[in-house]
Amino acid sequence: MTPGQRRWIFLAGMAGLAAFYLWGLAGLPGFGNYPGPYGDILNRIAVGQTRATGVVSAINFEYRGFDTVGEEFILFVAATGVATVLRHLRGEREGAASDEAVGRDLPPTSEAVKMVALLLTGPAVVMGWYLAAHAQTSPSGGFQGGVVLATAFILVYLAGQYLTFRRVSPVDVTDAVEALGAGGFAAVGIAAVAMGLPYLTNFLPLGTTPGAVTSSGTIVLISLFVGVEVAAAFVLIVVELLDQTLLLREESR
Amino acid sequence: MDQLPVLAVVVPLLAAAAISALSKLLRGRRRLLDGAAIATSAAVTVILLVLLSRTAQGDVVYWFAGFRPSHGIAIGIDFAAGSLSTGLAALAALLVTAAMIFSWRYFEQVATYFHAIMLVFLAGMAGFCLTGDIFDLFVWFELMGVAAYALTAYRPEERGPLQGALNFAITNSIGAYLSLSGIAVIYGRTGALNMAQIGQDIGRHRPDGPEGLVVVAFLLIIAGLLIKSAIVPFHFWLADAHAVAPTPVCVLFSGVMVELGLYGVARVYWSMFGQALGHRPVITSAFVTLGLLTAVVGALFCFRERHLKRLLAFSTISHAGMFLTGFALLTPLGLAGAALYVAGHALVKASLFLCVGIVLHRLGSVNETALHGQGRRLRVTGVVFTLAALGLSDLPPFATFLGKGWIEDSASARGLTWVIVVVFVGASVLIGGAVLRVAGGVFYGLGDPPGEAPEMAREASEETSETGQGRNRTPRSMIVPAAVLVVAAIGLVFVPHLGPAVEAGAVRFEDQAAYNATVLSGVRVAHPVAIAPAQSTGITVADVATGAGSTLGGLVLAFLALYWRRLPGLRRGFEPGRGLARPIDRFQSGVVNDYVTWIVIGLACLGGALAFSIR
Amino acid sequence: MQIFPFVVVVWILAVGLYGIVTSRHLVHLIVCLIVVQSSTYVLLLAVGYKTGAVAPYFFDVPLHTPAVDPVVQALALTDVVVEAAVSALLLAFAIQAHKRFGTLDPQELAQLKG
Amino acid sequence: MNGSHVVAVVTPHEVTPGLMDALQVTILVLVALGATAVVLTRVPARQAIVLSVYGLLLAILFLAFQAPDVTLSELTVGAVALPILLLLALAKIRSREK
Repeated sequence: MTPGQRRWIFLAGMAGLAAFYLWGLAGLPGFGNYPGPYGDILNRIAVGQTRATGVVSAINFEYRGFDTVGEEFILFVAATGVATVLRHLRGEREGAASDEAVGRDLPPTSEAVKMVALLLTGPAVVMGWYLAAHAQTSPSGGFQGGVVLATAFILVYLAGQYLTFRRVSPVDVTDAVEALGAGGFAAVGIAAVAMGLPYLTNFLPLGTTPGAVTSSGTIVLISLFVGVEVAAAFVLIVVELLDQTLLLREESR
Repeated sequence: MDQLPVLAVVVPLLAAAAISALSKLLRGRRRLLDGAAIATSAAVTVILLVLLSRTAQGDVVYWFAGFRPSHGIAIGIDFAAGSLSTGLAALAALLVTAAMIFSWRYFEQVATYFHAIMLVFLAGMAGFCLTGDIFDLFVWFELMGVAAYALTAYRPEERGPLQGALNFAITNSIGAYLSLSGIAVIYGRTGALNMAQIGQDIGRHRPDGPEGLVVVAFLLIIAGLLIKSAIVPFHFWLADAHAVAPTPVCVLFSGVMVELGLYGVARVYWSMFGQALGHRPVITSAFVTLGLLTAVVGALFCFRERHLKRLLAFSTISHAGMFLTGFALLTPLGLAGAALYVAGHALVKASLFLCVGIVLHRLGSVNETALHGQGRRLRVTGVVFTLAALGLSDLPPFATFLGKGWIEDSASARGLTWVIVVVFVGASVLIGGAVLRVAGGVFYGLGDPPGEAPEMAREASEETSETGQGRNRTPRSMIVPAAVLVVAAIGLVFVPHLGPAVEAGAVRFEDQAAYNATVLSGVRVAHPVAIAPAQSTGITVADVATGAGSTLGGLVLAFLALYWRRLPGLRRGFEPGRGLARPIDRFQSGVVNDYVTWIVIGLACLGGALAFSIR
Repeated sequence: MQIFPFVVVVWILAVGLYGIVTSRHLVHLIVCLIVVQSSTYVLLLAVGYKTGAVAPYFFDVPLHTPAVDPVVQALALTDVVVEAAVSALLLAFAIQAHKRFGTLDPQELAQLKG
Repeated sequence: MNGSHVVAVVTPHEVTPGLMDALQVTILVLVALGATAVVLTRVPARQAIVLSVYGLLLAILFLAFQAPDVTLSELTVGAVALPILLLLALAKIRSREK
């Protein structure tokens, strides 16, 4: 197909598909009229059952926790895939001498950027950890916390502290940490199986006050593992994308 | 409490994480981790087989974190392991084990990542088979998909095209998002994610037929599954992905991943939409049409192909069409036939791919023309390949002939016997002709090298060995799995009480009321009700005749293809199948934009057909 | 207002697919895939919305306050992670394809295949 | 930065339903336009920035849909992490084009 033909064939098909899709959507109860029952029931019982005040986290880490196990491994396998694809690429490049000049003309990071980035690192770490540890109370959780935590590492890079970055996140350790984060979550579930309970049963004491930091049993634990996994996966992906540039910058110093 | 269903998914996940975490620590002892991965996958096979033996009396239902449904409303996620779903998961685990044993000597410098990703892939497939929750199904579907994309691009010494992996990932991701849209639509209507609960909700009798919303949700959800199962016109990615993926991975793509997509269609239909859509004749006619079209297109492309991996990939497309036809008959015997056919096909197709892997390992090529007569040294491989090729052309007593025979027998219930028999035999003759031509030409040097299609030659010669060059002997870890799988494909037919057991599983799979009761109320239904009268699962003369006839036709066709130029009185310039070159280039363009356009067109047509005939 | 959010959902899907079909650059195509996926978030959250209800957090509002559906939000969260993972993997493929062939145009890549 | 404060800002007790409707419609229109803009921006580096804005619009929409959790992850992923990944990938590609 030529691009022109393709465009018109697509538009014809898409018009049909869109009409079909809208015909189906018109059968919904209408915006603003969620019919229930699933969400309404959970809104009613979740706080009492899990002592978590954030129902979304209770669902992600407890009622539908098994979805989250799968989701963590999606991230795990994607990060592993990125690493294999790009590391292989790098292996090939090491022999190619002509490519070496590529990174030399990268502009050096300005002092101001370094300063701001360094100043932001601390808050980013604190906030990432806070978000991961407060899944049960507020709209947060391991996922968002993990991403914020990962940005802390990226900020270190922005600050030009490449050597620190290497020390903070050697790729090998990140690999292992990522695996531990994903595996740790699955293992928390297995612990319940070892006790003869169904997988992912919340076997830790729930505490008495809804919304307290130590409440909600395994929810916090799982959220922290998710945070670790997500942070490590993101750092891994970014490091793999950056690594070539970083190596070259180091050489040119 | 039966913990087996969850172990089948969590054990490979934990093993993958552990292997990945330990890989740097045990850098020097790679074999330890390889062995651990193979052991894990073998253990999962055993777990699933034990679970399979427990499903005869009804689905084994498992509620995560113990959140059982109350008053028919599920608040947690469940696994509902039935005979067919567990059997398919066990088949996946078996093939993963075989592929990993094969790759023991196959990759020279394989990192442990390969095994970690394979184990995650296995977990995704097992979770997809066992789950009873529609969103959970999507999660495992995506996990399976992402692992498959990563495996496709995994190729240490690859120099060939990479866009096969990109086309695969892009088309399948679009499919997954369409499925998710469908899930959101049906959730917005029912407020439920458990498949049994949704089925019960939308299945309540409505005098004026199903709502439009139900039809739309059904089509959107199966869109992703149809793309995964490579049904025409959503099939383009498959051959591209097979051409790039490492051979052990192709075993899984062709052997189970495509079939899992079809299993998903059947699962979604029989546990959610069956009652609501009322098993209308239009469902049968629409999906039988798609299935037969796919069978014909796949077989024609297969016969034309010279690139061995793509050739086998097109045969998979053709078979996927036949499996879809079996499901679309909406009879117990049709589904049972499709299930047995899937099992038999997976075993012989896996064996064929492993043999192609050996050829690539020893001879460094997958181009049929270049390989002509080169395989004579590979005597054992030649025998295994020929046996598997005969199995693929449905020779009795390979399990394939019986599975196909059941589907054909069952077609009488819908008055489609002739159409289906003709197309099935035709497709099998073409596929058998193609693989037997390869067997005769490559391994025994019969006839002349097939005519060269220049563009294919270029492509196939780019395919370099995934392993070191110039191997002098075939490692036992490569040929033994291939031989075992082929023997298993014969042995399957002789399993005692196989027919009644598979049909009972199919009856149970198709009894939506019993499924609902088992999942939502924990009731074990001893005697599920068959949707259509049960038919005999015995081996009839007709089954044997069509099976043997297909093989005979395939042999004749292979002979013609090999000796075409030596036959007197024929037009010299004419090559069989040459007329297909242009349509292949036109449609199988390798341009992902085209593929997505076809997806949209296909969905619009299918949607229009369903909308106008159901409402 | 009853159907308008769903019209937007279909629009986003259609625009995203249009972008994919007409794309001449793989990175652009991957971004269009992200747009296609974003239609699923909007759809999910739209079907779970209840007029006049609060977010499903009972930290500072009393229990039994009408709240919107938390389930779709949990699903959308999962969806966001999937998006990030798939996009990262696709970008890695694109980088490798560019390294091999020096182009990111799907049509040129297909021609290289032969 | 306790998230529950974020919730309080848009609880319907403080916003009249009509205003809420108007707010949602406005943002929906902006999101639709944003999606179109992302697709029609054919220069990838510029597109990464437009995608970031689109992520921001989606985040606001999710807030108006009473989904603070999703807002937060859309902000971190859609508006920040993904555009960064895109720019990194483009940098890597461009470094090779030179």
